[in-house]
Amino acid sequence: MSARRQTPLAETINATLADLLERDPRVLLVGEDIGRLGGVFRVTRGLRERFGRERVRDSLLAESTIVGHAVGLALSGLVPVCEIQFDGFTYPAVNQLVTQAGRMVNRWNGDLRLSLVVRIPSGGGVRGVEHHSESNEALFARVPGISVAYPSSGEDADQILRHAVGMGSPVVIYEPIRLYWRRGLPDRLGGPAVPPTSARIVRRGADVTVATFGAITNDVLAAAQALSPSVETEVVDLRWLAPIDMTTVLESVARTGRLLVVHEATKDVGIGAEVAAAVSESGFDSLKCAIRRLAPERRDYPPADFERDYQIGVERIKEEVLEMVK
Amino acid sequence: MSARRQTPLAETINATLADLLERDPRVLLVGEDIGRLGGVFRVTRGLRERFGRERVRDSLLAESTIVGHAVGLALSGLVPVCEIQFDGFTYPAVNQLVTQAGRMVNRWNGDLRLSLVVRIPSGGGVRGVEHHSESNEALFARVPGISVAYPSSGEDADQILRHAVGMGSPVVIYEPIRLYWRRGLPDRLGGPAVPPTSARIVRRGADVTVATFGAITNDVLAAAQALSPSVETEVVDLRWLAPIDMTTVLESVARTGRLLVVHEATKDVGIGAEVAAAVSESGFDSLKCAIRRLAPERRDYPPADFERDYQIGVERIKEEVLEMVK
Amino acid sequence: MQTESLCDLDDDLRRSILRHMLTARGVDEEARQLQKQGALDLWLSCQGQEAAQVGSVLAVGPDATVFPSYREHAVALTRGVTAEELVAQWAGRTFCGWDPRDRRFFPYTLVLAAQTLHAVGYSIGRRLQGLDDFVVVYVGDGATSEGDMSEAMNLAAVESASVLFICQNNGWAISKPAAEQMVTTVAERARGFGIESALIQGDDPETVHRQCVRAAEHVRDRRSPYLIEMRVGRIHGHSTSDAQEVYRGRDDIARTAAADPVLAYADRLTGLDVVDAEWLRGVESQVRDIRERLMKKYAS
Amino acid sequence: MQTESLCDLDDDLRRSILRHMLTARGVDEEARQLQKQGALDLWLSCQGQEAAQVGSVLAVGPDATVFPSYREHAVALTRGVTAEELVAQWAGRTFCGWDPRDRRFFPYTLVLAAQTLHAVGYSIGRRLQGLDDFVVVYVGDGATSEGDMSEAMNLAAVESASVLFICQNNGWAISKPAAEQMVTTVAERARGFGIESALIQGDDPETVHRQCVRAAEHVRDRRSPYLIEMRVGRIHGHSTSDAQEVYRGRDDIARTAAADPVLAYADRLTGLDVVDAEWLRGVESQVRDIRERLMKKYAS
Ligand SMILES: Cc1ncc(C[n+]2csc(CCOP(=O)(O)OP(=O)(O)O)c2C)c(N)n1
Ligand SMILES: Cc1ncc(C[n+]2csc(CCOP(=O)(O)OP(=O)(O)O)c2C)c(N)n1
Ligand SMILES: [Mg+2]
Ligand SMILES: [Mg+2]
Repeated sequence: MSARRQTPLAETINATLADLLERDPRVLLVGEDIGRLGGVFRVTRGLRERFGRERVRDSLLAESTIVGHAVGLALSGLVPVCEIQFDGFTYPAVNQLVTQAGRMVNRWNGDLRLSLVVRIPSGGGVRGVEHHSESNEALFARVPGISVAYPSSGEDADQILRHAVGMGSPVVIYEPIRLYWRRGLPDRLGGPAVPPTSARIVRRGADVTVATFGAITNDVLAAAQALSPSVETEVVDLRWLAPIDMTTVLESVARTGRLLVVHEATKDVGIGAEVAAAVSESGFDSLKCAIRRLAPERRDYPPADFERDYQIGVERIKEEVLEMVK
Repeated sequence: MSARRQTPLAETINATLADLLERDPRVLLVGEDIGRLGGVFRVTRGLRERFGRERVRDSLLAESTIVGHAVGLALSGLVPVCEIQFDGFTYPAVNQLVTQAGRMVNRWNGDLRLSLVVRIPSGGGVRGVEHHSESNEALFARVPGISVAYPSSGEDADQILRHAVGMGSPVVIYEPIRLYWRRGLPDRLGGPAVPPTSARIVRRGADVTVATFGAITNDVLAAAQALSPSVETEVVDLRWLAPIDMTTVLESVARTGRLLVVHEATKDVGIGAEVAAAVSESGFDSLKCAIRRLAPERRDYPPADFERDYQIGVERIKEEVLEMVK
Repeated sequence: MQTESLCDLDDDLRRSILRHMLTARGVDEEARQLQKQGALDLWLSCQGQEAAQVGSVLAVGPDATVFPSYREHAVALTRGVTAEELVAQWAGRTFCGWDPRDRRFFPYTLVLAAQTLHAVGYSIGRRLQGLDDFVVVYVGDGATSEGDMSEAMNLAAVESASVLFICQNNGWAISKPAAEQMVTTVAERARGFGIESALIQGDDPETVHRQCVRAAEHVRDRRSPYLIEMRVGRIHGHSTSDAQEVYRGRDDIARTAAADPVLAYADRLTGLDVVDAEWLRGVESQVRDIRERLMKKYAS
Repeated sequence: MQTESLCDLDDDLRRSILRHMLTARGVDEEARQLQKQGALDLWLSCQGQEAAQVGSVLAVGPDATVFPSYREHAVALTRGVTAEELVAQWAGRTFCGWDPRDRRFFPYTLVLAAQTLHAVGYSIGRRLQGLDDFVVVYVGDGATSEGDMSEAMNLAAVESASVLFICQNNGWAISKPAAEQMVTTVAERARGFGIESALIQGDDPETVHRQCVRAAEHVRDRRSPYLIEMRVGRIHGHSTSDAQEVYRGRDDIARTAAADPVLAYADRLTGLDVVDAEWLRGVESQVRDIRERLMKKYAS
């Protein structure tokens, strides 16, 4: 596995947020402990000192308040970038996100720009206690008025954040916790995605397409590298989960004839279901074999001692790919 | 279209609830306006008079309270059957449902029965105002600790409710609003499903399998009837959306070789995605053509004047089936 | 509970208040008719709450941005939303029939209490931008049980946001009496969060106006929130789909109808010679025109 | 703020309180050690809150069902949860290491304030079944901002549920000072909902005990809720992942450490001759045994 010395994801996001605050006086950050402390993951550290407590706001301890009052901030013309402390604590904000933020532009008959970003640290693999290892991206992906992104690298996070603040409608961005401070991730193909809302082919290969996103993308890349050259895997990092760039996926499957979807959230009614369904509808004729999904079965994220059984590792990805080309 | 004079869905549910209250002193009903008023759809009418205000409880106007305190009621050994007034007002209760009710048994290391049912009137087609025509069943279907059902007939609602109160883990039951008081629905095949958690084949046919659920099941049956005998459609009413009885679906697809999934909620990351994905994984070899999903595209449920464009009607179902057998 | 004697409103203002109340009543009546004829899908009547609504919105002035709940028809009309714009939503044509920015009257929010947090956020956002940050948010008695309402009060208190909360306590949340929704008052609850408050009768528009002027001054001068709870009557059912006879005593319904604030105020101003029969006929004819336009647009 | 002079606790009870406090302190110290060594993933220290926790749980008696938040380690241990059972969760072995029914001490709830609604529902459910309905629920200062806490207070007030709310206000929600989380007190807020309440210092276990006995009597006799807010100190960071030096003044940290309630109470009882060096050595040795068993189970 090749590995450059990269800037860790958290640092990139920190720099991007700083730049956004610097360039646009309308941007402000809101979240629990993001100011004084710099966030529980230190993603926002130093920003309060630099931009002041009015723009880097330590919110009340209430997620409905965070998103609900951010809707008001956005209505007033500002561009709030909220942080939910952990994916598992998103639920108190669901009502404000789904029935309010996500519907506001429509409620205003389209005559409104509601620029509102919600950043959510997500995913497991770091021995978190209950609720601290969740992946609930599918929850919002099904909501029409909300765009959902899940970058897996600093470069992508930077591009997606910059795009999100200018979309004029709410965007939820999931950030993989276990990549925040990790260095030495596998190399990726190519530069930033064009357009910014598209998926990205991070590895070329002729035999199988693996669609994935988030931290696990690196495991998929590692598996692909290990299988090469006997099996050449094409890896699509979806990056955006709502709407999904199915064009890139379908083009890839048209070339390879095989599709595996891998993700960290449980399988049922997840993003993998959507990708598999869409390919089974529109890419059926190019399929050489059954589509597969590799994701945890329907059960709660377990206590840390059992998370290895729950998490999809490099080995299982390799096995699954090998099964498909057999 | 044949039509018997049936008992309307709302009356059946009312009778079932009465019987449950009658037989089991632990059962109690909780919800906004369900007592004095008998519910905004009159589903619970007469029950407060009969069983008293302690057992048919007009709750506070707060959905998190309804579900949150029902968790406590269930912990104390009671069997609360909650009502959320409309699907669109479920969101304030999502935190208590997903992070609490759905995880409690696991948190108690399995040493707990948490019998808790949440009934949610759902779906459109009745010229509802904003938020009153939603279908958010996919939201809970992805949550491991929560079972989700969506009966489309009185007989099924009765069977499902009786089963749900005894499951010892939380169940969300969606009830199709527009069927509450409708009579003269298309005939169905066979009797109650065995086991109670299974899907039900409500029409036999050799050419195409249509998997569906909820009010739209009747439209699918109407379409199937209209297409017969030139095309014979097998109709699977899923009834349970989490977990889904894929065995019944796969067996049907094994016979017909074709799958169409139809539902009322928007298509993206919906139940149709799960069914399509599962068949594209496990039923690939029996497929004669691409799977199709027929469901509204990614957009908010519109104002009433536009709901006809949004809703999937009998005509579109017929067209879709015809496309598949072409 | 605070009430005061009539003293400080000039007659032009009084006539204006009555005219807006009569207009709202007329539009509400017409909307109920239209609903009966099937031209509207639903209507939530504001009858009985006109004094509270007209008195409060005139008191806060045209610059305050208003975040309504969904029953503030008299507020809307007073702010210049036309009757046609107002009912468009209930005819299933749109989610909001008027220009929210233009009227500084934001869209109705049907998910209870959600707008309270928007209102506080909006005020904070305006203040951060150095703009006028005075905001008014309406909420019902039942909606105050939702967590969002408490969160909004706490946020407003902590941020010292320039928000005037107006709770119209009409005694009912559909079929649930306010007395079973809470054991104190919303006004007391506000003080628990550190928000000054008043509980007043909402049936006399002048009392309402006076109290709201004072409350608005408090908010503007101290740049801190205030809550006014107004006791009002709900003359009709919760909505046109609701048969309140099922759960509400005949006497209570009759008493509420008899205490009609619109009739009472018309009588009062007539008795005081502030208006006369001719003036009333003039307003009546204006209202008739409005109703006719409304009917023409929707009944066809 | 109410405090009282020492008068009514007998010496056995005092020694019992001190023993539980010392035990909790020892287990907490050991857990911190284990976390440093990598045997635990995380630990949320309760140091500084032992007086509040031991005093309150002894006051309410063994029959009251307790719904904790996640920092009530001293409550847990006093209720008979073993040290090994207590830390199992933080070692990633389970979501709850003890038998919740057996100890009438329910699992920790990590989603803030969610347990407040469970507690009220549980009490209502017990009452409906004619069973003892006295319930105690613990919540932190920060968690009171969540809508669920307000909803639970309103529900408890409306249902007159037999729930004793105990808010341990340790001045911080991770890095957010309580003074920026609210402008009043939780006790005042409770009264706004119609719940009687008291604000007390939580550093003296006898004051805590006395107030909680009284509060429990109120709940049991009147069958209505009560809220006690206790001011306590948080000696360490929010958790072992938290470096409180980043956001908290040195002086404040030092002052809190100096006001250690465990040391203070040990000194006091020594000064009063309620305990002596031998007694203290006895407890020390018991605590050492507990720590050793804990270490053996987890460090291996
Ligand atoms: C979150 C939510 N839950 C339930 C409803 C259904 N509902 C609409 S109005 C209403 C009663 C509201 O009562 P109140 O706040 O007193 O206002 P009023 O209608 O009396 O003006 C209910 C339960 C809703 N709109 N939103
Ligand atoms: C709903 C929710 N949001 C955020 C968090 C993350 N979180 C855990 S503890 C904490 C601070 C809690 O402060 P407080 O209630 O005062 O309790 P303390 O930790 O001081 O005992 C936060 C923000 C959470 N656990 N749940
Ligand atoms: Mg009301
Ligand atoms: Mg605290």
